[in-house]
Amino acid sequence: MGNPRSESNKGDQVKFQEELKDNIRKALPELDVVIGWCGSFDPLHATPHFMRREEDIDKLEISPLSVHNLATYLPGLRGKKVGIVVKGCDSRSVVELLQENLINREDITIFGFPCTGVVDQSKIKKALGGHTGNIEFCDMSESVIVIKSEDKAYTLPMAEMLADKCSSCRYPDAVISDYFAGEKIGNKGEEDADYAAVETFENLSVPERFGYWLKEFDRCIRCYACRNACPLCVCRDHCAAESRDPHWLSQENNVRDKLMFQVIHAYHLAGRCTECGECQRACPVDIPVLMFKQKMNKEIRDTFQYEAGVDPEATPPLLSFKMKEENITEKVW
Amino acid sequence: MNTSLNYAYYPGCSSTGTSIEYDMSSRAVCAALDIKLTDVPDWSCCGSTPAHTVDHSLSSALSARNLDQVASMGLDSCITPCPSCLANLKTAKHRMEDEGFRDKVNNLLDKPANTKIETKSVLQILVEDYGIENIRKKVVKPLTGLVVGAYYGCILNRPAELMQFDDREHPMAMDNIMEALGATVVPFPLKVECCGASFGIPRKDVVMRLSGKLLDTAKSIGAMALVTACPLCQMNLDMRQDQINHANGSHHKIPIFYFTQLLGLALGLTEKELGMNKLCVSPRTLLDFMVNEENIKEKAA
Amino acid sequence: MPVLTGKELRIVGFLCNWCSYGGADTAGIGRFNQPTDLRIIKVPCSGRIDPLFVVKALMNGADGVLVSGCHPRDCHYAEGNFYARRRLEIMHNFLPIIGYEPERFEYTWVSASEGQRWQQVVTSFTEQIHKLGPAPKILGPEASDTLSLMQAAL
Amino acid sequence: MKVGVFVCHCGSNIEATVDTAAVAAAAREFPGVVFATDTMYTCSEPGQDEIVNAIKEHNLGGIVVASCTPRMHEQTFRRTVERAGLNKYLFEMANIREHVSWIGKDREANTNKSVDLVRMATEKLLRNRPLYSKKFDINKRVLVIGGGVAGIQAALDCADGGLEVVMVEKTSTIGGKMAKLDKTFPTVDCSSCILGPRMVDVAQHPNITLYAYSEIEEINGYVGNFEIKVKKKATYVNWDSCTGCGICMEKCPSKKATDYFNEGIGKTTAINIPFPQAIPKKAKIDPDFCTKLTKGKCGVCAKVCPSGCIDYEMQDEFVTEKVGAIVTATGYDLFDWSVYGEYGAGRYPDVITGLQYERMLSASGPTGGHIKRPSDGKEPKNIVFIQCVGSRDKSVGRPYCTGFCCMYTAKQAILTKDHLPDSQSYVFYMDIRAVGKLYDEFTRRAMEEYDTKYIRGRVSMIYPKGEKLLVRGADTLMGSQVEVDADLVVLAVGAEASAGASELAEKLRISYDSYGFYMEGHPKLKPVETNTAGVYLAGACQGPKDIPSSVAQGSAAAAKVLGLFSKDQLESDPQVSIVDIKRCIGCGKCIQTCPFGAIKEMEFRGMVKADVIETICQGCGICTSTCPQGAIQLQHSTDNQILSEVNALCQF
Repeated sequence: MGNPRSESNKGDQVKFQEELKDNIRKALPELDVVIGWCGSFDPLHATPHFMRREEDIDKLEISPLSVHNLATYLPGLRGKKVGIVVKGCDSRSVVELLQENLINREDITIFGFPCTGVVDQSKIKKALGGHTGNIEFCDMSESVIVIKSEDKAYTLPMAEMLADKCSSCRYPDAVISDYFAGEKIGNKGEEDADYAAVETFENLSVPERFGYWLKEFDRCIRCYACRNACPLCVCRDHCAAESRDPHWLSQENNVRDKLMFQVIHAYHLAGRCTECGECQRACPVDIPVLMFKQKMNKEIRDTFQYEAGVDPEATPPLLSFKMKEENITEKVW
Repeated sequence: MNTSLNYAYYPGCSSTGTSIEYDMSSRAVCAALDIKLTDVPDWSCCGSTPAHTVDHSLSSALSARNLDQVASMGLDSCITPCPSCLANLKTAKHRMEDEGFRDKVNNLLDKPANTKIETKSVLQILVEDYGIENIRKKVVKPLTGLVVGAYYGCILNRPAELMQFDDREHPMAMDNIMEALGATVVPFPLKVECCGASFGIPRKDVVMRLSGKLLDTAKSIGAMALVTACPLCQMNLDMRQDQINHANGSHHKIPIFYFTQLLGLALGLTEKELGMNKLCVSPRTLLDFMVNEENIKEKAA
Repeated sequence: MPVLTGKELRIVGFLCNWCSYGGADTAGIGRFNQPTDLRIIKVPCSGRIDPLFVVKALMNGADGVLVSGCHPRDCHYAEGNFYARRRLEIMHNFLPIIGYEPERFEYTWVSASEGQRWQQVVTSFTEQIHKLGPAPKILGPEASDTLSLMQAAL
Repeated sequence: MKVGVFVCHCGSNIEATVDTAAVAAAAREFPGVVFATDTMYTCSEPGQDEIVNAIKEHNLGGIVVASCTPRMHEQTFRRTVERAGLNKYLFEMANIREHVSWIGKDREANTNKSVDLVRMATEKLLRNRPLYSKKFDINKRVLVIGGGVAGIQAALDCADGGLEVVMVEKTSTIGGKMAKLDKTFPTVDCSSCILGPRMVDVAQHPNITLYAYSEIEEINGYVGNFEIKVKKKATYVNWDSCTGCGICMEKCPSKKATDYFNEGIGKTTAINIPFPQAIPKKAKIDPDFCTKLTKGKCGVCAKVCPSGCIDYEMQDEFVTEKVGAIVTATGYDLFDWSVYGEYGAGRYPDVITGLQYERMLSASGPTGGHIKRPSDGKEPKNIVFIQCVGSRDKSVGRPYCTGFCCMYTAKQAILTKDHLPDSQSYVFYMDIRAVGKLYDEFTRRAMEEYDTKYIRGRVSMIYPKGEKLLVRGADTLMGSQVEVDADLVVLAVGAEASAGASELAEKLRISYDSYGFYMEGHPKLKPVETNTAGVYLAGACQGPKDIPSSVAQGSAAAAKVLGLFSKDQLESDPQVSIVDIKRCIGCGKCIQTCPFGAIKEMEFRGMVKADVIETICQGCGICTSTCPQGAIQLQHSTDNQILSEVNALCQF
């Protein structure tokens, strides 16, 4: 994890959580709803929490289980006065939605807090031997997660259970907020982006890379959870994946169309994706679909020195141009 | 100014004979300007001898061998006073860009030819690397009163694509140097004309006609002397001046200097170091005249 | 028709109507011989070319894709090729992650008067694709169909 | 849709390297195709009739013709299918001539490729929809850019035809290059005597608005409705009150200004009227040389001007004009001959250009019609003309023939003898290109009656020899070297596109070749049209031309404009984008990227949606490739149509 937690951190967490609740209490009378997280069906999971009344606020829980990017709900609530609790990464999605005029700034109240990372449930599941039924107890400190499941106790190192995006997180604090509870950790810019994983993968041979994806996508069930979880897949019911006009993809069960869809997804997110990782988190068969988007972002950064989700006023690079492109060297024949 | 100019030096075969004064003065001038020259070890003929009309690969192999010698010195560039050598060294490098030709050359060599070494003329590095303004600063004995024309000959900067130096029709490198040395430079209209050197042996009459025209023109524009940068040009105009006069019924007595000789003079080097005594048309009167002019000027000041 | 085995590979070209399609015509009028692999799809402007068409072509079995538009500043629609340049460049650089050599896809600019340039572009691009050889083809519903073939090829 | 396919032999143009019968046979197997045949000349009348008959007989819903490029005959065949009662967009072409039969001789590969192209066209056709044009009003005014002889001709013809004309000229007078000429070939009649009255007509014509000393800043819009922003450059003289009396010129103390009109032969005053017959006859100040403007001192002209029209504070001014068509007549400029080191690269004052010589010959020129050496003002005796300077010379990047230099050199040789009977002219030439009525006879006269010595060969060197110039060249007919002691050397410098031609082309959205000359719509059949509707070409901007050709093209362009404006309304191209309102999510990315502002936001049941303004949309399709969900589709090039083409090609 990129942001070392001190032992006093847990106390802080309680403190900023109270501060956050106070903030929401102050703002709620003016709002239709505030979205946060609360406990779920078992102690190891959280769930999105829609707060409409004052008493709902008490149930708000911020923890490494607050994995969901709640910005995904915003376009659907357009026209309502909405409050939203955001991690640093979630806030970048809000910025993107604002940039694309898909939500109105005056309708949105943003509650930020210093995020120290969220867990990757797939990693925990793996550590628990592949099944996560009957979780009886879960407690988290800065360094470990203690889980009791079916009479067995597990003590897992937190650092190893964090989502990959958190270990290389550059935006722990919300980049845009109306209220910020707690102390800011400090954000870093696009030049610090770490694409080591992409680069390692690109060092594989051409057939290795191609074969890798064929194998990975072989188990894709075309459920489109990746798309539905994506806060920037704003086409919703009109996704090119399921349309006949334009007819980009067939509805057949073939690996070609599965792969093609991921390229479409990555390209449609070019210059927009904030790498919140929801697509990969949502994938029920654990296909590493985030890599395509990371590669796209790497190219966008290298070519245009641009990063999505930082400035609501910016124009995304593929919707603009320069007469002379400094970083594009065209082929000479 | 680059304070550490350091070059491999390829003298070429004329420097040991007909143009020994060019070699002497080039070395002397470079020493006086703190330009370090290191002779290419065990250098041999560049191949611009009749070889190049008979066998291109042999001619280029000769050049390639010398370029390899330069590489063995750990240097990546080499200079030579002689335009003919320069042209052949450059031509060899250019021809060897073709893979088939390079293979032919490599067959004649003991090891694969080096194709990276850059070559330049002494004139070019003085103008481009050392700089005329820096030369101007070093002048101790200006060439006061000397009216001179600069004659470049036909191969010093042509073909332009190959030689990559100065203007192919209107070079000014030597004109500018002479001006910096305090001489009065008269534009020499025939500065890139042929002196007839390639016909030097079989058709002397051509040389008489072409070189004669150069001398006639020099006289008509009032040049007291010509400066050259080519051993062949210099030889035709200087050594053959008597023959030309004889053939054309003219009475020229125009000293033909290497530009390095006059440059050396202005830098304060001795006539002996510069090989002034090697010239066929004696420059004595002219040299004395310049000294005299300088004295008059100093007195007036 | 199936590609002529041993002779041709499948190369798809997307050409803008105003410059490059005209340039290809000019090359034809000038009888400038070219390899026969390329099949040209005419689009109004290079800005009309969704880079996903390129991927679609590759995934459907093309061995190479060539895009050509008007030279920068000469776009009939003023700005189309400027957008195209950004989008196609990004897609060009993206391709390796999927497992396509980026050289399978090039974009360039050829004006309606540049018949000779067109001939040169087609010739050297075709050579480039032949040097790479056929692209992997995705066959059948299951990955194993393709993978076993790839294995055999390796 | 039942599809019919016609595979054209084009005589032997296609048939020689494509088995058209086999292509037709293969096409019969394609889904949708119910009829396929090969025909000798599909574009001929019987060929077209065959299509019409097949449509009726087989009840065809769409046609594919595999023949030449659609740039050649798409319009032809669209009319054919329309004649048979189909919508003209239910037609596709497969280009098996320019893209197949003409570029390779391998019959097997060509046939194979042709089948692919026909399948592609068929697949696209199956997704074509009937499209219908909209009518829109047009503005029957025409803009003529450039006031040379071609522009003048176009403007006068249009104006006489009843159109309002706006003429924009870069310099302070119209007349162009022709106004600088002394005489014209082959009649040797006085140039300004024939051009002058035409210039006056422009000034006096009630239908013509002239903006001299002005440039095109910006062009927006489309055929029928262009909006032009004209920059009126500051002249520092109020032209409304300037009478052209010329007192300012007489009194101006700054007499060293570059005389552009006289091609730098001689100098002029900082405030000047370029020549006595200038139209408009108004003074302007050259700010580079006016000491009032450069140093703040002087002000003489303001003092002497009887109508008080000097304004040193004048700024550039912009005006907007609305027109429906544009004639471009920007002419040519001379090649920069200073790249020729062997001619002295400009070092020798007595080596001049033909146009400079022309000014010298002109009675109203700086020497009053006397031929004088620029160096010493002496009368020359031996005059050498060198042709093809910057023409037919690959080494300087000008491989084309300028075409009129042979003729003007002959004219100048003749005039030289008239001016200086004791003189001797020499002409170094490569070939004599005297194609035209009375042209060859004219060059013969120069040789035979005026004793001009024509030497076939190039000049290798010019160098000064005393006061003279020694010109050395080859006489390739004699196989010998020639040396001429010349007093004056006149270079027949070739033409290139006028300075700024490419920038203007970008504003007009028309194409130009690598030399900057504008591309005509078709080299044979559309010589004055461009590929941009409503923009026409006249004169040397399209390629070097002599006066008669320029005038002819000026008239031709005018005829095209008059033809275009003979209707009150034009039909819009229906190949525009449309928005599928259900799919649009109102993100506005298409609005952001449309270069024409053709998409606007609209409100639909409380939601924001995109909406295309059909008459503004130019059909580029940037919006379609921008919209992620494919909600905005360029008709006739929809995603599905292009995808079907991709699929047709990549199914094996």
